[in-house]
Amino acid sequence: EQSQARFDALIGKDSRIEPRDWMPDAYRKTLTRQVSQHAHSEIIGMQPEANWITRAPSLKRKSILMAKVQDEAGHGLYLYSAAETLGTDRDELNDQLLTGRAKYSSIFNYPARSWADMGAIGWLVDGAAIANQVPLCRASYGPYGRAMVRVCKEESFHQRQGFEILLSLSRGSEAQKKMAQDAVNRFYEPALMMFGPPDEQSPNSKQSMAWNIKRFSNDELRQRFVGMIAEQVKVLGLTLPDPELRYDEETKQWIHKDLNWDEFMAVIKGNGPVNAQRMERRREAHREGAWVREAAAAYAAKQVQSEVA
Amino acid sequence: EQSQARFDALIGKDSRIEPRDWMPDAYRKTLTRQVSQHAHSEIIGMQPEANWITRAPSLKRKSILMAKVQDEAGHGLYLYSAAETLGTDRDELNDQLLTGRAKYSSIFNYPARSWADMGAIGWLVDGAAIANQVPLCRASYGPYGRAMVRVCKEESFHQRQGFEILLSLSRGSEAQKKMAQDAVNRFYEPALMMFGPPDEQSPNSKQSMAWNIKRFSNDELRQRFVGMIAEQVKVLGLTLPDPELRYDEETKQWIHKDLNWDEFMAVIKGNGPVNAQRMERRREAHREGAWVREAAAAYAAKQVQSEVA
Amino acid sequence: SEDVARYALTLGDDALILAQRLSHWISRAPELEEDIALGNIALDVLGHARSFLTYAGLAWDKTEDDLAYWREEDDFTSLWIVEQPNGHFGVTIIRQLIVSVFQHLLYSKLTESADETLAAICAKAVKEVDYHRDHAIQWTIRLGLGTEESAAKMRHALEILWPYVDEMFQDLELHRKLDGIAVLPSSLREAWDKEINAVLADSGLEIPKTGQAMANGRGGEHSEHLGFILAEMQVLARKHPGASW
Amino acid sequence: SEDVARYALTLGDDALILAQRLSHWISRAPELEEDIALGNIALDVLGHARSFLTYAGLAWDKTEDDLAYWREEDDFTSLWIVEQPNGHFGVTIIRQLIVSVFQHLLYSKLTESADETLAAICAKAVKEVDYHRDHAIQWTIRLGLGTEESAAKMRHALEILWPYVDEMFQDLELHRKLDGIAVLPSSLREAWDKEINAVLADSGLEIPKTGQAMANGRGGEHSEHLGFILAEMQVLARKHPGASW
Repeated sequence: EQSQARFDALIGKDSRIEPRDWMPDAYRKTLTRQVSQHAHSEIIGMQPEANWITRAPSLKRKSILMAKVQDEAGHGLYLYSAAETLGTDRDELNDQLLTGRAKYSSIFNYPARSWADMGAIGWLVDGAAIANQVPLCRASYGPYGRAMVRVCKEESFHQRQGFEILLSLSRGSEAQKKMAQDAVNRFYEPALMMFGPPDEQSPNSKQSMAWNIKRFSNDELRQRFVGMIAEQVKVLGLTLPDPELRYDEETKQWIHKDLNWDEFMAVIKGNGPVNAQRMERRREAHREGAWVREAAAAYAAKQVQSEVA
Repeated sequence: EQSQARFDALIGKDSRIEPRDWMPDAYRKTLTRQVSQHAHSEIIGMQPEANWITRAPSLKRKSILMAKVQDEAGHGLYLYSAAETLGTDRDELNDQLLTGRAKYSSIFNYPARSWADMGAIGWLVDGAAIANQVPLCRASYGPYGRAMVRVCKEESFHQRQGFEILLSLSRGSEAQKKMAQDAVNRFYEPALMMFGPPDEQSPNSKQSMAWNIKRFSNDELRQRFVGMIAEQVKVLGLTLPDPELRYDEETKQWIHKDLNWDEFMAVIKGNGPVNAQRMERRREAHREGAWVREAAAAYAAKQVQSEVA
Repeated sequence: SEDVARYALTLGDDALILAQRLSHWISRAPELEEDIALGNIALDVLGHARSFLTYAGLAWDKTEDDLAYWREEDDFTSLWIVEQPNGHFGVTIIRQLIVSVFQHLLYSKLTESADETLAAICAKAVKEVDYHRDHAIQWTIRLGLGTEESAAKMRHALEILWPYVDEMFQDLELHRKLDGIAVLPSSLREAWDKEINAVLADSGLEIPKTGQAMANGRGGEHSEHLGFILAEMQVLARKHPGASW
Repeated sequence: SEDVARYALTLGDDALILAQRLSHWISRAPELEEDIALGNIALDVLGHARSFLTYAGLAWDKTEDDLAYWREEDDFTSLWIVEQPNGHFGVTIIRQLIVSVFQHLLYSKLTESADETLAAICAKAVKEVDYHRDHAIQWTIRLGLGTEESAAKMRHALEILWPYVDEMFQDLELHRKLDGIAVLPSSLREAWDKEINAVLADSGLEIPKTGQAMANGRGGEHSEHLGFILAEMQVLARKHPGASW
């Protein structure tokens, strides 16, 4: 009772909850799910980009791309650490991913078909992620908020790099420009869906907002993002695949085309283009690496023994 | 005593020894070694060509190359069967190869670096093999001689295909012609060494000739081969990398440059460019295939059981 | 007509990519007999690819090699199932099971196509595919019933490949336009399911509970594998534009 | 001078091909920490490649990308050891052990090169390679002493990679001409042997009894692997000649 009151008070004055603080089970559970899903997304999100590292068309781009994928692995690590402070350890979280009990961002279930996708993923996918994540820097759970600060800093760097890739392509040859436009066409709608279903269909959001985890609704965040890319796409000299897109002065809202939520649900359920491939890659790495992890553990155990002896 | 006499008589009238016939241990041993080495060479010899199947520059060439490599696997099979009639089973022969106790033709320890190598291997390597093998069709051991008849027929087909590859290249662009010449340059000397050391350094040859296994000496066979390719290279519009090469009217002998027998010995000892790679590929296929062979054996055993029951 | 060519192209692309995948086994198989068997199958399938592509090329004045070596990834129309990596031997066998049972049904029907060339190509091909199908079935049974390890590997193979099954049976506008010439893929599903179910039952295996990938290879939207396959397949030809070999 | 450029090219090519190999681990490592570690190493090594290639290119008015993407296989000068496949994690670790101990000795000496640019590149690189070396050594010990299985895998890794050791230490005319600028590879052998022997002893491993491959990567005669590596690395750049990225 007293604990709950103290928790409510902290939330009430928009203070931070720390690992040692009491928190309601539902809060812990919600956060564990959200933070670990976020971590999983970073890890699975390495794959579409890793797909182009060996084929990057210049050494500079190769280097930038490698650094970016590294950063994502790093984000995965911070976020798993943040999730662990909530009482679930990393092996269990990893197991949830590998067995399909945990989700990750459905955008990564689309294939990276061309080099331009490295641009579109940076600009649109990281862009959407940032729009989602900047408010999370103020999330009520301390370790999560602090991890997000670090993540957001790097993500905005990544977004700019993605933008630059697209800019170089759109200023390049006809073939390059076509490649860029095609990538934007493919990632636009999935990126808009990254904010989740429309508010009226998003029942969990309210509780998360009450707990100061979520600060803005799905549609609010989507609005901000659409507004931002609608401006940036002009600089790129490309177009968004949305003839209906316009700013409505009356409602002060961006009007965009209807999004294909059936596809979204299908992808979440495992029927996206590369869900199976992404999961199998993760499982394969885990399976093939088992002997290495076992050996490292055995060696560590022997070291401890010999120190004791 | 009587058996030996009968064997000697058969050899004496140049008849065939068959598996059921008595034969001296040394004859059996020599033949087992020779036939199985020959089989191993077919198997290892698949690798340099398999290296280019996925990259063959036209579908027709890809098809011909695949068929050729298939044929080599087939030759391996006949030859293992012939060797088995001498009393050593295939698993043991395979084990000899994988553990390095058995040798294979050292030519296959040179890498196939370019598409033109598919031509040079066909023309020079298969050409040398044929020169070696045609007399073996009359080898005193029946199953070996008969296997060689079949092998030689297909090999001469392969040699012509190799010649055609080089001809197309030498009539092609400058880059293609250069590729062809480079391949011939690299394979000429190793091909000449396929006949083995000069006669005065080849102590085993005498016994093999007495047994009607070998019909011509190493140098005799080398002479024939050099004479043949010296003519054919003109049709190709290429040159052999041997400025000393000429036919000496007085001795009726082809004079060729000194061959690098130090390199030959080094390659035989395992220090050629790709000995390690060739062996590891074979071992890897064996290792990775173990579960398949075990499952097939287990299934076969269950079938037998259920038939008995 | 150009539609027939586009249809032949889809059949040719499936065969070409599958042959490319299969040919990688040559010199790497679990036993020598399988080097030969998989190589023969690859060679047959490459032969089918060549026939289909040659026929397709007539409509655009292109050779089989123009089509194989000089198209870009999004011009290829192969199904995702044939693009999937070889994996271990069991994965290759399950891929062969899925594809060769499909091709056997398809080519059988196409022998009655109103397009005589297609009918003739398929009349020849179907006999070979019948052997491929038998090869895959026999190995599926052997590995499904062999050892615990082999059964586990086969279950795993089914799981990773099953998501690419539905794509094979998708009807396209192209199929509908070619009434009497093409076969509607969906019309093969029932027979395919029946045959696969029977083989899996005989093998102690089951249809896995996986999702289905949104695959659209026919529309030029490919798995992430195809780019790598083509890079390797085309590298030499493309270094020598216009060359004869 | 052109000789210095040719020397820098050899160092750059080794690093470039090694980075290409290592980068394939990213998203496939045995644990997340190793995705990061191997990725960092790959990134460092790619950085070294870029410095060496940029410097080499000055002599021929070429950029790093001209050299990386537009040379043919026989213009590359990489050693066979860096071209060897990643294999399992233990193979990659042993390859790293062999190469990073070598590079550490080499770059250390090159910090005193009379060529100031080379000295400066190496002064930066050697610090990073020191970490790569430590990473490889720690894993060699851990896997050598870990489990029976890991020890067996490490012995196997040593066996398949050892044939490419001697090539690293071959002195070329080029090295001799660049007295005071280049390091004679043979001069590093003793220190390398000593260090490797010590690591293997600490790991319960031994130098395997294998032959030495007649490798001549410096002369443009490469292992059969390089063609595949380059096909993949160069495919996109070559589809767009003259493009900026």
